Amino acid sequence: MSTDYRRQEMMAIATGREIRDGELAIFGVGLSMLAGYFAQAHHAPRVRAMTEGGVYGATPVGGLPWGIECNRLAVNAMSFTSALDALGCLVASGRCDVGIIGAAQVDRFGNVNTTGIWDGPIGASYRPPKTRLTGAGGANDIACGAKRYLIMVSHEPKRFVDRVSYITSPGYLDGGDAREQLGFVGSGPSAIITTLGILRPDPQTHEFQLDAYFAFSGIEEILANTGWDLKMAADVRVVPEPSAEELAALRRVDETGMLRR
Amino acid sequence: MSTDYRRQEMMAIATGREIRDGELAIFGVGLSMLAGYFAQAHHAPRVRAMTEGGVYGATPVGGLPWGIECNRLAVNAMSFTSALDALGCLVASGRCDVGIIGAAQVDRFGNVNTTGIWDGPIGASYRPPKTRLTGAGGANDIACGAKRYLIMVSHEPKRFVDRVSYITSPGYLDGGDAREQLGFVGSGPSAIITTLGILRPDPQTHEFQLDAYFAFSGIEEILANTGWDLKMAADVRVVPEPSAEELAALRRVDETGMLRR
Amino acid sequence: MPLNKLITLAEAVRQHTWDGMQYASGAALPVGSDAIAFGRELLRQQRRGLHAIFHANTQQLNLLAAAGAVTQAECGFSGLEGFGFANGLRRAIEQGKVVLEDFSNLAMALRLLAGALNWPFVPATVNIGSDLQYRRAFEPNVHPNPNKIPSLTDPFSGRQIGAFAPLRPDLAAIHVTLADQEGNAIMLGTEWSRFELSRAAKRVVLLADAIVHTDCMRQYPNLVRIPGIIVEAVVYCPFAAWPQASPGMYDVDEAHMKAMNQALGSDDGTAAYVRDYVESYADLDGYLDLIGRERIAELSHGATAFLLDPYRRWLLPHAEALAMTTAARA
Amino acid sequence: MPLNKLITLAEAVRQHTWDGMQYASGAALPVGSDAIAFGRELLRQQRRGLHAIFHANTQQLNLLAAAGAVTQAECGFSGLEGFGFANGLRRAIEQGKVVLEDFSNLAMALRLLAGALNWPFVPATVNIGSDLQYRRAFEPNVHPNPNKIPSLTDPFSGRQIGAFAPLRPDLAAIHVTLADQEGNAIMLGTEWSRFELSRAAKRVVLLADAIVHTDCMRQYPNLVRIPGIIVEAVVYCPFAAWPQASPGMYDVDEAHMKAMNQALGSDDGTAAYVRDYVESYADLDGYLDLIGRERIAELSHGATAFLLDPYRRWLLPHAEALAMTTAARA
Repeated sequence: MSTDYRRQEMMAIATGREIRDGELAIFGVGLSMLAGYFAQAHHAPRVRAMTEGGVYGATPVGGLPWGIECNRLAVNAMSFTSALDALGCLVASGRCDVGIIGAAQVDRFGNVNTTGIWDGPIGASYRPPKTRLTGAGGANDIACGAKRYLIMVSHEPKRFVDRVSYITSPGYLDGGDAREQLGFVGSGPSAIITTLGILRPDPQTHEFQLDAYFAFSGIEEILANTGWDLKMAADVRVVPEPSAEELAALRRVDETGMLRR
Repeated sequence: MSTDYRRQEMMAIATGREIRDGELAIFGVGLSMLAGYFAQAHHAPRVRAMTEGGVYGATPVGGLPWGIECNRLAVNAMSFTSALDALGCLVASGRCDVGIIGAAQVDRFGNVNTTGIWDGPIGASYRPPKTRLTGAGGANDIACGAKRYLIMVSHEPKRFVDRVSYITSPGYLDGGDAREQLGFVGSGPSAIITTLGILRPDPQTHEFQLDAYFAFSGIEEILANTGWDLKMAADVRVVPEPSAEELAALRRVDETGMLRR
Repeated sequence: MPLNKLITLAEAVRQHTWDGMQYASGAALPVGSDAIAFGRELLRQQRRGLHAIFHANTQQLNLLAAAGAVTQAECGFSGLEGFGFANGLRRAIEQGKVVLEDFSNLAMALRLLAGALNWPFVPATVNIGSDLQYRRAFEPNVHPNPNKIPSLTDPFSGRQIGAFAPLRPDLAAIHVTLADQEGNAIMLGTEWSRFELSRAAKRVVLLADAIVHTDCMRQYPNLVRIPGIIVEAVVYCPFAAWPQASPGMYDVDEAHMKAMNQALGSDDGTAAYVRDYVESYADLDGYLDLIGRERIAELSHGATAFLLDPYRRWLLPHAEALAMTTAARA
Repeated sequence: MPLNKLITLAEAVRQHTWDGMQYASGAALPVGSDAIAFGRELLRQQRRGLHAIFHANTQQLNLLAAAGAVTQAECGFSGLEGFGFANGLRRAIEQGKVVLEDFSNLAMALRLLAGALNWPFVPATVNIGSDLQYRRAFEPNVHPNPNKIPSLTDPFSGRQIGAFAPLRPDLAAIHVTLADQEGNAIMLGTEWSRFELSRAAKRVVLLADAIVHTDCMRQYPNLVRIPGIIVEAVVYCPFAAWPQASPGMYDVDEAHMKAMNQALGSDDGTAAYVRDYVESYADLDGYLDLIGRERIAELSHGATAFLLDPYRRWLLPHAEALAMTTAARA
């Protein structure tokens, strides 16, 4: 075990542990790309990594890419196609095994808001948000189509809300079979990985509950930072700390030290 | 005027005369390609020629191509894309100005059969044809989508029938506004060019009538070779014979002499 | 270490095909790229009852139909372009041995696109209003048929259009010009619908005229329209499309195109063709001997050969590509 | 004689744009290829009231929104990826100056595909069930909104899915790496949705980082994903995507990306940016001087430069490309 690591590094490693070797996986820019390429560098050497721009077979060089078409990623791609191919033929089709998305807000049913922050509910009439965010990007497509997906989010009360004000990317919607009724090919978010721990959905109600917490955190801290009455799984456990190998692999990927700032 | 030419050459030249410079035009393999490239070689140097395979900017070399992906056509293309692009984005979209298709059978409303020949009508239950033909290919797509299209067909009674037994590519269907009601983006066949003359549709009834005959033919021969009571246009005329320039251009294109056999 | 997906043609057919499957190929053109060698191997291993999905007919479908391996087929064009009618397919249809469902060429491309995108249907603005819509060979007793290309209302305009059913074949055997051992592939010449097919099929096996080093793909990633991540296996098979053409690689073999189609015009001719050109070789080198080394040289030096020039430095020599195939089997 | 479609950027904007038009660009990515130089010229010629169709936001939309040229926008992503929020677009939305209609990135690609195919709608299996479907900024008083992504019944399964409306912008200004004088174009790096956009738009103007001889296209026809037959005009514009990246050509200008976005975060900053980086140059050479010759050299020698190697022999020298542009205007 290494104890000299940052919270964001633990989050990235915990996320990367969810990725299995050989899977077809889609990563966004930033944290999710670091988590994904950590998995490739550590335990999933044959993960089939793609971006929503249709960049296949690339491994970032020279630091975290600024974007999907950043030359740090374009430099060693084996194939460039298109958004229609990547998000359509490979993700919305149900072919992609796992995606990773971020969130400005997430709620008890794993619904994600990345569109905007309003003062209170939007109401009957749509109005501009007080704070405009980045919109859906490919996250909605991943949320609808990927066999499962992971949500990475900083664990703060303002982000963990009872009900997001705008559902950008559907989790389990109102819970229960609400998602199933829409007939999405993807089965929904399998975990929310935060800066404090890991939440997973109850198989029936699809409400997210605390599954595990990081060694530096604890149930109380997590409850204090969650904006709904978070339930506990039957066997809440401590997430194993990063091994030296894991940390070394992550830091090779995060060569510009984004997670260590 | 040159009088030393074959009937098929006259047909190709008459067809080529229908193609205007600068048009986006789709040609099939065989006669229609010869007619189209004759137009390019003679009076339409900037015709934008394409095939249904998505071969753009190519001019056949070494003789008539055996097919759309024949190396005689692939040898100097400027762009290769796909059937979806050529037939979908450029033809079915309504973007293509003119197409040329062939026919095994054509009827008084310009409906084309290239699927099969049955003994009598097919009947209520579909059954295999006595003679199986080549199917729709891209002709149905051209017939639905091209702004206008030309039908090239040998003028024989068995081919000019009152009603085709199978509509592979829609002309004006039952005539009148039958085609319009289906909402096709393309406006239908503008001419049937045969080995004997040229038929054009009446603007109201959309029944094809004799517009002009070739110098070596005549109204009687055409009537004798048409399987319906062919009507005459108000001013049936003689099609001008090929000029020396036209014939020279056609023979440069038809370098393997397909039309002179 | 990169994955090595190279297997022999015989192994590919053994692993990835079965009687009665939906088998797709020919997502190229009647005279162009198609994985015809795969069809020969299907016959060698006596696959039967195939439901063939060919965007357009090719000599492969012509042969499979003539030899009785296909019972159902769907395609957009059933001829051989400049080589005339496809005698094998034609006879099988006329004799009722193959039931052919007719669509147009765009319809087939759209149906593959819909399969690729996993749509329940794809909008049809073509094929409607003709007997392509009203006549359904797979459901012959319903006329006019409302199930083949059903009507549907555009929710924006209220206008009626049609809907095509998606295609999701069990297997696609796709001819490509160049592939690396991981299944990254470059096609020279029109894609026709090979891109859509590679995404629509449940499994993809590539037949590559040549194997190249992966560096070639990294130099030309925009040409790699089929990435290895969606490919099950790669077969090194020079002249995989023979007697059809592979732009940049070889010209159409006009004499064999004609002789083959003539042979497929009769049962005896078909039997002789199968004996002489399907069952007669033991392995890849035997197949190339059958084509004839002189003919191979001649067909390889056509006017499009310059299209291959940029990639020649990465081509693996024949022996090396064969050795990699052996290595992968071990 | 080949057509010469080369015109200056100023001429392209004069001929092909007008106030209130549906203007599309950015069919690339926030940090990648986009015809940003065209947006600068739109501001120089004071176009207003634009309805912007950007698959994803770019610095171009960020700038146009900040400068008040856009009143409506549709896009799938409104940020700047690794560079954070797009301050100009963000402020304009928050202040109600730009009404942004939200879709996902796949939705935008599908809507362009539908425009390209001239479909009345395109099937939606994404965006349904979320506020992307229920909230419509262009029709704010209807909730839940049934008109943005209406429901429709699959005629095969009876299952409910959604429908997106097609996009057919009046003009697309598309960044490409290489073009010839006829408008045949090669893109290096992901197409994102430039292929679909080039078919969906009513007019297409290319901004090419370099002009090549047509022989280059004939050597690599499979790379020519935008053929000249659908292109109105070609503008020779090195660093057309600056400060964003053009794979093979130049890296992202990190310092300018940050400075530009920071400037667009305030009205004063925007005014200063427009003064210094939009209105300050007289012609193409002035634009390149503004970027800075040293910075150009530095950005041009990035790790992806090898991607351009195969095409270098056909690149027209700067003076020659400029001369051809002049010739075309005469």
